[in-house]
Amino acid sequence: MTGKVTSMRDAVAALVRDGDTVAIEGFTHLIGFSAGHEIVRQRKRDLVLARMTPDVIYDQMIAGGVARKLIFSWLGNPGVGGLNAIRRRIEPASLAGEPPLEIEEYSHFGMVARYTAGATNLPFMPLRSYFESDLPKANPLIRPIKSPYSDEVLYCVPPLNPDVAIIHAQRADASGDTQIWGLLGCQKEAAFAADRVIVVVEELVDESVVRADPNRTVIPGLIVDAVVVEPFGAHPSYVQGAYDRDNRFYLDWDPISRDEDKVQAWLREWVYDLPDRAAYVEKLGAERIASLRPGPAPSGSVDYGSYR
Amino acid sequence: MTGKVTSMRDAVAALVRDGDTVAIEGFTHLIGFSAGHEIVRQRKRDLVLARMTPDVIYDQMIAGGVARKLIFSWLGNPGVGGLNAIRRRIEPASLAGEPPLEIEEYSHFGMVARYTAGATNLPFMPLRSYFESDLPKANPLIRPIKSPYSDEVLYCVPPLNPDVAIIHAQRADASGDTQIWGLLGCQKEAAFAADRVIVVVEELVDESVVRADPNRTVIPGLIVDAVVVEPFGAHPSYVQGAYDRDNRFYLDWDPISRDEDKVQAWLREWVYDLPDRAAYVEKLGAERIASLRPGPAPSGSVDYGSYR
Amino acid sequence: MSELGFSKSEMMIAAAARELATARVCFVGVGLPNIAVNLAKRTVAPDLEMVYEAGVFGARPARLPLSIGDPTIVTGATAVVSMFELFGYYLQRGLVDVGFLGAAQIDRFGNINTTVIGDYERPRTRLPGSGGACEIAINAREVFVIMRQSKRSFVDRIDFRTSPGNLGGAEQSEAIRRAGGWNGRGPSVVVTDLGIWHFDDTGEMRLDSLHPGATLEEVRATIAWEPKVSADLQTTPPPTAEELRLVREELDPGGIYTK
Amino acid sequence: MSELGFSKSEMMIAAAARELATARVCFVGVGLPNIAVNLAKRTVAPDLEMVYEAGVFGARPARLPLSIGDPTIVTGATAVVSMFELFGYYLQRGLVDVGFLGAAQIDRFGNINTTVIGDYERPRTRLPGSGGACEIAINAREVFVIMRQSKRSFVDRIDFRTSPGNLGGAEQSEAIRRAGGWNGRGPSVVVTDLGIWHFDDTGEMRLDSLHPGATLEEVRATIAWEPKVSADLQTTPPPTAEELRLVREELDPGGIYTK
Repeated sequence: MTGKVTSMRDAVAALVRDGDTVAIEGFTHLIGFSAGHEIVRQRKRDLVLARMTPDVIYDQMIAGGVARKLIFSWLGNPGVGGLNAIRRRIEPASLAGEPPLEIEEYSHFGMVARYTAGATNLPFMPLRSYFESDLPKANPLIRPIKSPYSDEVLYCVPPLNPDVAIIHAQRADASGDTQIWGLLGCQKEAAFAADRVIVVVEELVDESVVRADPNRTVIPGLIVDAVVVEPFGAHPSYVQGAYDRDNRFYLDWDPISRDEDKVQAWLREWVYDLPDRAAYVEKLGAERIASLRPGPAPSGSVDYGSYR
Repeated sequence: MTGKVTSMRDAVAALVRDGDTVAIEGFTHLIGFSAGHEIVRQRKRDLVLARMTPDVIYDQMIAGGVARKLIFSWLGNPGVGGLNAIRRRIEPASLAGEPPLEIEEYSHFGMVARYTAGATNLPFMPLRSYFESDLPKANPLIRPIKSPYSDEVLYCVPPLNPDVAIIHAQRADASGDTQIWGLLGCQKEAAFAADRVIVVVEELVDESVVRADPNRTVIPGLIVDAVVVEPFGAHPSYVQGAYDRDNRFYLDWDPISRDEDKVQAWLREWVYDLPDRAAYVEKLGAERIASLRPGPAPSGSVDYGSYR
Repeated sequence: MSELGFSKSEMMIAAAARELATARVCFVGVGLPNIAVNLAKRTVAPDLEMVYEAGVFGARPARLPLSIGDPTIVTGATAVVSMFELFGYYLQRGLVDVGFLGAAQIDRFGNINTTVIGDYERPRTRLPGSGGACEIAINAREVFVIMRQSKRSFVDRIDFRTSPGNLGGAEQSEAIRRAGGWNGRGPSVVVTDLGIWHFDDTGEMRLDSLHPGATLEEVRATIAWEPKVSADLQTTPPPTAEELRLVREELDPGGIYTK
Repeated sequence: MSELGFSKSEMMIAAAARELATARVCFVGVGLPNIAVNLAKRTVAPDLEMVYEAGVFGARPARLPLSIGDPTIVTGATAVVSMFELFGYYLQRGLVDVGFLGAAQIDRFGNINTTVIGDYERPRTRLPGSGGACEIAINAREVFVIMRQSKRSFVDRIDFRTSPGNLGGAEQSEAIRRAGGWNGRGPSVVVTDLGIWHFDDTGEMRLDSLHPGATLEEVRATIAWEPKVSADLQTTPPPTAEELRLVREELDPGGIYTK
């Protein structure tokens, strides 16, 4: 059962290239922190980072200097405040002569529609948003389109086809057939839109586990290039059924992120000076991890029937 | 646990009106035969019947005189041959002076795209099909559309918003929260596109069963008007995990359907002269039904976690 | 905490929750809307269906969700779907009665800015941006806003229109919304730390209720234009003991929203 | 059954299955394609991923599916998805190597009719229509066709172009496919009850192999134009004992496809 299974180090080294457009998706749930840290650790450069909600992971990556551009729809530390390392790269008052981070901004549905256009190989996707908003002025890629059936005009967005999509999930088999439950965000769309896909999972399972419940499969191995097995790789975000969001981490990040020196010290301590996710989890400590375990809530089993 | 639960007779009487556009969807799986028969039994008239694959159920309904028009993408008795009752209403040689059945024809993806446009309240949905095909000539609602990002021209289809969608499913709770596994077809899209929704289920379950696995929910009670509990309501089609396709029925239909008198005799025996689905199932016989039971193939259970 | 036995934020949250008494399906925004809607679900609107943009319909959170993507909104929910479906099949299809939003800046017509303070290209303060707010403002049948008043937030002219409200007034807004086939009729209430504002026939917000302890002077001092005040100005009933218990013990024991 | 120990249909199915030896992802059409692809999966292409338009990727049917939506294609599959995703994310995205189709009429350039015989408005025979064939012909990387030869099916001019093949010839087809951004290069093989046809540089089909027992006279008698025949015409190797066993015992014990 080796198949596409590899280490995070090898997956990122082989599949993420300087200058790539990289989408680490997962809407509050299943955020690929361990992959983001490995990209920082390998000092990738000039990436275009796409993500609906950049979250703390992109604050850390952009502080780590990997990105030249950000494509997004909501820029915040959810429930806490701003993403201060990113803001320092956008607000002229704090730029100190450095070139600003280039940004390309949508609404949530706009980003989802971009991935959906990418996944379905369409040159545009129409949506009922942006009317009378200043967003189309700020982003000329948001364009009007007229219906061929009436005089109605709505807006559309172009496809987003990342070079690499990185998706964290509960489980996959060695071929990369991947299952997710709980919030699905836009991971399926991002993965199908991408040229290369890295799947990071809490658990590697036999293909019989996946094939016992094919409606649960979100990403087929067909489009997966590497499977990385890294339990707790989504910390401090969460994995439905496995661990809770580590809210203390999000709160702690706020004062750290307000001070560039503290951010760089944090990156040294938790990224550069650690070899991999296993070391991060060990450093985090068993007690902290145990505190994030939820109680059980089983889905129950359904019967697909054997037809011979 | 009454909620929206009602009989098929009351559901069809209240929610299906003469002249309505009715979509009974379910791609080979979960075909709403019992609903179709009740529509024939109540002698509804002038319906516009929409369905990707009209199948034997629409052959029967159109023979029953309920429809003036058919919207579809594949017209056949799958694995057997043609739909002869419908063909007699289309081919001039067999019309005998009667007005032909009006038809509006797409490809599969075109029909799916129509429902998707309807479900998302979009005035059109673009797709990469119909290039160099005669279908756009046969159906002027299939129209070219130019991308706002290049000179590329593709095709699009308009939304399909049925007055009523009828969906057969494995289970629902009394509010109409409905779960399906196995083939999903375009039922979710058809239901969200419709103004009124009737859900027919093999099993009525407590809402706790649905809420234990929210990723399995295909249709929320929010859009459901009536829940009808009719085990074996999809016979002779099948329900994943519950019963197999009754292939003998599909084969037997072919010679019946070639003779209008035989078709009308069949409708009398199996539809008009029976009060409801329970009587149909009884008439079918326990032995035939037992022969369609599959062996077990459990999905297994996943853990959503309890977060308090 | 004031002498009244409750804080301004507690009053604001309770008043906002009560506005949802007749709503059926509510799209829950991040921050203050989240706690207000969860309070409504536990008080005036037990049958309220909560929609979270993360992809949840019919959430039954066992605790206050820490963010709008908390695992507690998934466990026990009616349905969990992709965000394409949530925004397409639920919001854009017109199934959402109320979109509940926060804002950094609002103008008298309820137009909202959550994008930047200052110029877009060279912002003084970069805010989170739209998230789902732009499409919620257009597609929810009506929009509720909850935010604290200040001269920096209740402004004569917002720096960036992230989400349309009543545009330049009711007449223009109604014409554009009708012609464009929008699902939404626009904003209907703004609940602040000082009072409750509804929108009058001209599409401008009007103070209809003043919270206990708040004064018209305070209202005028925290708003950049001369506000309309109802001839029949009410006093908001103070938070009930049960509302306060729920906020303090169940929904926000850490006092994050109510400090 | 002929004196050869196998029927024309068995030879056709075995020959079609062998064409899939190097394919990775195959979109399985209704009817003859279904049995041919399932035979390939059990013989020359065990790693073949079968895609069914009903919404299945990576099917592992335990029996020959009775239709392309049989429950046996679901149980044990890799993934079951909505038809929007199947057609959008798999086919239109360009992930399907081979689309395997049947046809009622075909012309020398591989254009296909499955809609009507006669005039569309007043058809002599109403056929099933496109189903997914139109988009498969456009979006699958290449298209395989399996059908029996007759003067009524191999026609000079098809009555309705349901699914585009090489249009008016290779040059035109390549130009239009490139300009339109089609995923597909068009048809590459037609397997019949008499032989195997590939498409030459002009985009016209050419007989490259004749099945055992079939003659060129038979071929010419069942085709409406003067066919191109390879200078290096082969004889198709007969079905192996294992192919015949699989077809007769596992895939079509009722002889529905092979009668």
